[in-house]
Amino acid sequence: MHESLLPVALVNYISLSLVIFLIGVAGVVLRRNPLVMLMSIELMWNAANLLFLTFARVWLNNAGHIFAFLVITVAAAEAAIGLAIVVVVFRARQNVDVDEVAILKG
Amino acid sequence: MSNHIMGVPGSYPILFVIWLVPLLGAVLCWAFGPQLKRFAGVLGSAAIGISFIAALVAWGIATQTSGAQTGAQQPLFTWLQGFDFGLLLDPLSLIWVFIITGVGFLIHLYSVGYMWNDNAVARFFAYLNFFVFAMLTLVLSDNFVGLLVGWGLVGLASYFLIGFWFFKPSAVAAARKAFVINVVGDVGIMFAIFIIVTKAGSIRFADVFANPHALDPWLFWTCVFLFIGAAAKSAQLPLHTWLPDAMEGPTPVSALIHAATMVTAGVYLVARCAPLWSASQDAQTLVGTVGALTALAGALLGLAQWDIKRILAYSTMSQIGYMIMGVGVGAFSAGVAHFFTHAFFKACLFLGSGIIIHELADEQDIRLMGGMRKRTPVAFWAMGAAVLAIIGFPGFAGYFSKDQVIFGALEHGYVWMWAVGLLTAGITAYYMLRLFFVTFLGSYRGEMNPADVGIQTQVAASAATIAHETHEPHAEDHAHAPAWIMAVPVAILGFFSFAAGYIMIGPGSPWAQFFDRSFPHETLPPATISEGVTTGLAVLMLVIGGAIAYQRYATRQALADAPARLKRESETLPAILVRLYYWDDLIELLVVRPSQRLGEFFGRWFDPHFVDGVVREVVLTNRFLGTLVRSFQTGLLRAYALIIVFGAACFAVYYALEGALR
Amino acid sequence: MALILILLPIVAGCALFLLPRTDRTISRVTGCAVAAITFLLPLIAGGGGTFAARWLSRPFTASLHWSWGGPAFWIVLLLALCTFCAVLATNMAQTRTMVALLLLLEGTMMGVFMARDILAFALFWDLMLIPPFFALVGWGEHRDTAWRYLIYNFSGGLLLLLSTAAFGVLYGSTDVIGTSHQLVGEWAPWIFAGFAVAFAVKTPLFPVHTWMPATYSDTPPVMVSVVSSVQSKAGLFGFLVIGLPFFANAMGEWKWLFIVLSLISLLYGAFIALMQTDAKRIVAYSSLSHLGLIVLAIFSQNPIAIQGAFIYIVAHALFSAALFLVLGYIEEREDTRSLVRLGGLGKVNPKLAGAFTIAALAALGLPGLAGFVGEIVILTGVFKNGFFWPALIALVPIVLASAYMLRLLQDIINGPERADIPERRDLTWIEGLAVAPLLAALVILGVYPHAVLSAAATVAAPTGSVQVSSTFRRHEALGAPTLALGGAEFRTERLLK
Amino acid sequence: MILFYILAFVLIASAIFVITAQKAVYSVVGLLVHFAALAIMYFSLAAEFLAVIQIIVYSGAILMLFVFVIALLSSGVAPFSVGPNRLPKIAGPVLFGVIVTLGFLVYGVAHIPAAAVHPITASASAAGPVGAANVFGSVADFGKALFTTDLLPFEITAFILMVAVIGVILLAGDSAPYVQSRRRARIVERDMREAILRAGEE
Amino acid sequence: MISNPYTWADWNAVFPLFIVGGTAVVILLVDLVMRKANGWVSILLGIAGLIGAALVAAQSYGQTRNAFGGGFVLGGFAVVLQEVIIISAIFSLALFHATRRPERMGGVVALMLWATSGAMLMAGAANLMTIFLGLELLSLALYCLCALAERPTSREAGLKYLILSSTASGFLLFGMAMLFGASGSVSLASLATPAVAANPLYWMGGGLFLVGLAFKLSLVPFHVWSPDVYEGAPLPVTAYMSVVTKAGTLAVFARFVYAALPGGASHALLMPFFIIAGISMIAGNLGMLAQTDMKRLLAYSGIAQIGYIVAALAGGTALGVRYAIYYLVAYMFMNLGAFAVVAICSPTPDEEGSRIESFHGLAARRPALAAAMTFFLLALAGFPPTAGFLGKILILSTNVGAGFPWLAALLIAGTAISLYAYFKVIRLMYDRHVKAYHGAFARLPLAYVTMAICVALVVIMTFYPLTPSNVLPLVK
Repeated sequence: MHESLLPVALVNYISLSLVIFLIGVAGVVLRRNPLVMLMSIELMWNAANLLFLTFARVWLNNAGHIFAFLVITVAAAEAAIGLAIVVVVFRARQNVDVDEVAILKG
Repeated sequence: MSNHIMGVPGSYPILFVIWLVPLLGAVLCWAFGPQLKRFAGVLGSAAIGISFIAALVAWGIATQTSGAQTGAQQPLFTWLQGFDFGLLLDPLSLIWVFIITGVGFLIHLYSVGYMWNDNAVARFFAYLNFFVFAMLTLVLSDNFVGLLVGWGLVGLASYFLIGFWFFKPSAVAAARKAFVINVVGDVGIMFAIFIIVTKAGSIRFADVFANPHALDPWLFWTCVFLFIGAAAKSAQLPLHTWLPDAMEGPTPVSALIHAATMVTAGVYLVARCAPLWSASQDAQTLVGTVGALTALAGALLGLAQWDIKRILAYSTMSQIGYMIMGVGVGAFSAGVAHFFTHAFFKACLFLGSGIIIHELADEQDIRLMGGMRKRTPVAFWAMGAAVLAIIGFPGFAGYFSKDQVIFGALEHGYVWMWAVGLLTAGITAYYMLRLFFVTFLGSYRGEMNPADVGIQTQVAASAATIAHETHEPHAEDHAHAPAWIMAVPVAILGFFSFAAGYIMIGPGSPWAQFFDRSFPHETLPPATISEGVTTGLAVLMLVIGGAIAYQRYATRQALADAPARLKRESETLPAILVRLYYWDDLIELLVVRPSQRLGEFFGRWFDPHFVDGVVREVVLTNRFLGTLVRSFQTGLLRAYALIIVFGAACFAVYYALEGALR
Repeated sequence: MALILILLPIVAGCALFLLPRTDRTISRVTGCAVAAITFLLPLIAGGGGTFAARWLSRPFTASLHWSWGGPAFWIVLLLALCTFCAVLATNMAQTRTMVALLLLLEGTMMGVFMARDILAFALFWDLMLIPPFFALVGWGEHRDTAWRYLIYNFSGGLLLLLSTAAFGVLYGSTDVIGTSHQLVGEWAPWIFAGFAVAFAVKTPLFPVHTWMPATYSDTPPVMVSVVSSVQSKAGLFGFLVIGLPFFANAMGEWKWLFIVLSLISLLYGAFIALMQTDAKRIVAYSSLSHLGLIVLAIFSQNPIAIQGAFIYIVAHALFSAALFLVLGYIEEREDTRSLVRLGGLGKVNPKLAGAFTIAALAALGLPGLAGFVGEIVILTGVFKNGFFWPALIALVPIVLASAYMLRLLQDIINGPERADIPERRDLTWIEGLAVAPLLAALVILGVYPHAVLSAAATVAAPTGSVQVSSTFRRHEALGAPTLALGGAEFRTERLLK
Repeated sequence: MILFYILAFVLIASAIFVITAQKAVYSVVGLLVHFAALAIMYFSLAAEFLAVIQIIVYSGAILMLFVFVIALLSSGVAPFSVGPNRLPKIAGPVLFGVIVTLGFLVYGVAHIPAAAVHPITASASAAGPVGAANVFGSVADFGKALFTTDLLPFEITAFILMVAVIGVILLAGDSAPYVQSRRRARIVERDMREAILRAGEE
Repeated sequence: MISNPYTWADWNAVFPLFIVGGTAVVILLVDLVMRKANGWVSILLGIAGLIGAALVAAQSYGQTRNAFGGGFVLGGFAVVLQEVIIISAIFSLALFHATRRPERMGGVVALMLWATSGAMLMAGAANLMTIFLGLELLSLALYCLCALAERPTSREAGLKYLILSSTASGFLLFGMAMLFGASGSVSLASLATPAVAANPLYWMGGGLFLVGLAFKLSLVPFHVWSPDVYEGAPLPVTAYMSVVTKAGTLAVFARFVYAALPGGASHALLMPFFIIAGISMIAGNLGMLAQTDMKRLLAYSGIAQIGYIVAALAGGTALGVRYAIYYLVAYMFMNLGAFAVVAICSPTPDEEGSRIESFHGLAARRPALAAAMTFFLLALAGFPPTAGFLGKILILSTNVGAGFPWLAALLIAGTAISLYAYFKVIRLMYDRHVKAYHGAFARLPLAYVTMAICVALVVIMTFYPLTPSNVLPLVK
């Protein structure tokens, strides 16, 4: 482990990504707009990416880079599908308030 | 000494004849009832007759001796491992066999006439034969379990016959009562058997009696539990209440089962287990006490009855009390002797009363009788002899046997029992003579208004009406049976009521010799009061009782205003006697009602609402928990997200702690 | 061979569904033939007719192993007999379906009683619930009866499953019925407790009995005659072939609990039966009472009592089957089973009354009939092992039995005739034929029980001897675990004491 | 070092802005800032290629997609909140609790390692596949790894992208006439496949 | 030039996966060419491809191959799981109404095949990257498939699934990042060292990783999505999801349990997971109690059933993983069989789900269907003679043997609760008092075949309980 390669202590990176991750979590729970929810999810994933890159740097292992690359790819695909679903939901209801999308329950 | 009584093993085909021919008769009557019709009676009587003859033939083997053994023992089969069945005919069982088949035969014969007009005559004889078979099983068994089997089967036969007119609710109720109380006795014997099996390791009389003290420390309790059986069967206190009710059955049934044979099974049991009783002083005291009290109590109740059969029933109870007292205190021979004579005179009394009842179209209340001497002379003379016998009139059968019993109590050191016996003798004289006088003397009161003789209308009338309805005459003829069919047996029994006692006079009598080897011999200290004095006192009591009865019911004056007197007496009888010491009410209150309440409580409330309720609670809890689980399923996306995040947070806390503490 | 007894009824039962719904004759003839074959086959072939095939080798050895030898023999005959009678007595709108269910029930129960492997036992244990469940769904009067039946019994079955698994893991094999090997250790009582609860529910015993009255009164009589007579014995049979040979010590530890429960059952059932007005419920509660006696016998662990238990199992099967069949006839004729409304049947239906009387008398333990033999032998054994008070208390229900059984009997066949009773025909010969074997068996068994008990001796044998405890065989896991799992491994050690 | 704190501040601030902005478009802007800051952070971690990808893919593609969709949906009236807030009242406290709990997590992770991590660094550092410090993070280094050691994941991404394409076509083309969507699907599919092939050749 | 470090052997290991994925492309091409073809062509092609893949995959059974430098480990375990996934996919394809929207069939089948290839990747994935990619490939395809039906519930299901699953993936990713940080490697094998276990990062990462898996397995409390999504999704997709997602995730979990846990840590590390598995057994069965939709009911049932399967792994015994596989296979047949019946009985196949009303009085109308449904429900409840029964026995004995008697007890309790729900359906089918439903039955010949095969296999499995013996070790 080469923590010295980092500009600041490792703890700071971990804490930073955790905070961003938590903000993303809060966004998912608090917002009713599915688009913002998707964005919050992007925040969470990016927090993870940051962590990957940090550790890749620390361990001098570019597997973290590859992983982050894959995550970005998947995130793109996921965002595309998510937006498509939002669109079809919107088509059916003319709104996308997630609190209103609650036919299924029990 | 005590192992003398067990028979000589061997093969005795005659025993099977005695034992199984009645069963065959029962099966035939049952199977071919519709075809046989009245011939069922002939068939049934014939079966018992054959059995009786066989018993006579078997006299020799029953009294044979071989070394220490007396009688005949026929092994049958292994019922269960360790439970070997066999038949035993020794003097004691022979006496019972004689009474069962002999008196039984007469009663069968009588029944042919008595049941002439009844539709179900074949069924009747089937039951009757079955009863004889069961009773023979009881007395011929050489072990306790076989005895118990017979014990139960006679109870069943009694149940069938009491409830013979099963469309009559009172008969049905009486039958059930008799059966249930008898089952109490059965379980008593059962428990005794547990002790015997456990302690003695065998159920055969021979093995158990060989060493009664093997049962220690349970010997006394064995006797107690055996006696519970005896008490139930023989209508001893406190299990006596079924006997009067059992008079709901046809009169021949009362004569055979509830007077002559079955109810004396208790006497047989105690006599059979004489070695046990001899070995346990406490048991003697207990059984003697119960017997004496029953004798007195039964006699007192006899004072307050007006139904002819019920009076006889209470007298039966009282007389069996004597017998039990006799065998209980150790005077086995005396007790058995009283059984022997009692069988004749009591059967005679019942059959005689049956003739009267038949004559009066099922009227049983003696207040509505009177003057029957002319209408039923056979009954008058036969019953006369029998009444004299039962009250112990010198020279009649009962005189000899009862005397032995009363003196036996004294001889064995129970002075108070002796006194009670004497007192009871007086009371007996009174109420039996009252019965006789009121029934046979004076003028016929049957046409009078029942209320005029003190009968509470609704009770008497309903009983009579139902009795009327029960006889369902044959469609083809309403004719009565030939009179001799009923008269002859009564006459024969009347004769024996007089004559049966003469074989038992004195210490060297044939009777005493016959039982010489059957019962344990004891050397007793000489009694303080001699036998002669006892006899004298007994006769004195008899005279006093008889005199009062005569004065009240038989003088010309008394006969003239009989209705008014009867009415007055009916109204002034002590309530405690009319209500039978409140004993039925007490049982109702303490046993029956609580059981029913408990049953209702359990069945209506506890089971469905508590035991099942707990289960239902579990189910409801499940439903509730199911609702709880589903209540998280609000359909709200954000709520779901929150739940997931919450779960993740819980995980995170756990892992943070685990990771940190490691 | 043993497999034939299981598969033949099941296959035949399934095949009957191919018949038209309204069929009566073919299905009954087939049913009777199948039952007769299953009755005669063990008799003629004798021996054990063993079928065995390896089923599992891990985590413990288990086999598909059935045999009609040993204690199962009489129960197999009994089951075939009861099925035969029930099929013969089936006469209803859906005869085909009912006969099919009866055959399925027979086949599945054969699988229970003949099982020589606890897992095979457990397999059919649950399976035999299905036919009565469908009978309740199809014919039951109350909706929740079927539930009650199933939930109770299957819950018991699940505990049986758990205990079977634990037994297998600890002992190494479940292919053990018919052998005797004492299990000891701190887990043994709990494993036994699982078995015992399952058996107690099935029997049933006091606190877990409430499925039974409802089930017995709701199920069609032909089905309940088999259920009450044979299926309810599965639990007792389990005690005899699994409990006693393997858990004698554990049973000793639970002894007083079960003795008290069985005494409560005895009294409780009797008192309730005293006041019920539904005829079938009276018999149901009487079953609770009677079977409590058998549990008492088993837990007294006395060889004599266990012999008695065996004979009482047979006796109870016979008389309860007969009683339910007769009550079925009555219900069919009178359209009611309320004692308040029935009465006076004996006059017009003497044969029916006769059959009913014999069955009821056997039930109340009349000497000379089979019930008495069981009672006296059981209680002798119980007393002999020093259980004074239980033996004494157990006598009370015998007296009560006479009271409620006579009440049942007399209220139906005695008393004045009822004017409003619709149908008045006596037993047909087929109906008579259906109960006759049961009644005959009751008499024969009452007079000469030795025949059955000599078979029962094989069951009781292990309990008489002194038990030698032994260590468990540990099951060999496949290969070495890749990881040493500290905590778990430690616990495993403790479990495998 | 200063850079890190500035970036951290920007990252957190923009993230909070994303989840609190009134309009979705503002959120997109916030996200854009966030991604840009993140890209810089990646540079500082010697991940140049990832930084570029971050800008191109996220800011260039994904966020544009968001903007398009927002534009598409905003034609309706107030499409994002039409009813009352149905989240149960308990949600606020629970979320607060969760955040605090996770704060605890931060605390745990941030302060415990100092003792725990260091002992293992020496032994563990030898084990991992370690690249040379000078080439680490370069495009060549990255590309080599992508096409050699991690070729399989890379191949799988082809499937993922195809799923995305076909899925979106099926979903979005749902109510459109069949032929058009069919044609569009064909074109997009061919384009995608070419793109994948091209990526493979690189 | 860069030399490729991998040989044909490596590519052979993932060949089945590419067959499946390739078949999807072929189907799309055929769909382009054969415009007039109805959906059957796509379905049959898909099934053919899957069978081919199954046959190829079966070749590898009995050997352990460590392909792509630890990225993909092929061995008995992976092969069995792949076969499970392929069979589930085949049976689910059989439930599609091919003629309803033929023009979309090609795309749907292709998506399902890609999802299958993702799950197959998970079956062998032995490093974090492949795990993540397999999971996402599966999930992304399923988001689309869920939302595909033209009814609001389907859209809602898609949306919910997407958002929640992505959130859970966020946790999973974050956990993976921490695991990577703890070991400096993405390989699962490198996690299994004591040194790594001492690192709090490893614990935290492992925890978050397990959260992600628990979500995919739909263990309580991460199950909330599954009832809604199962109910809303098209029926074949639900059937598919109910087995394949769980099979794939279970493979990952098993590999994590058996390969990535350093000595001594496993008990504490996995305990929460087994606790929630225990809770799932209870809660899943409780949730079933008052359901009126068959898919929803089976969703809750699935929550409980996966609890049983996970419980089999408790203690990490060698036999546990075999029994988990056994029960998984049993569950696959029981569940897919039940779904086949539901598919046949669904009143309006592509519209409003599968209300329980459509089963009212089924016994009178179609006795065979009712009998089959009864059989499957009994099997799910663990009645003999079904594989569900034997599976429960095996799991119970594993739990008892491994020192988890409480899990065994929970299993028993849960099963007892489940009876109500299963038997409610059975009673409704047979109860004459219930008003019978009168509706058409779907024409799904393949579903009947599926049903028959499932019945047969569930019985056969009971009496010939084969479990794969060469499933361990999972990592070379």
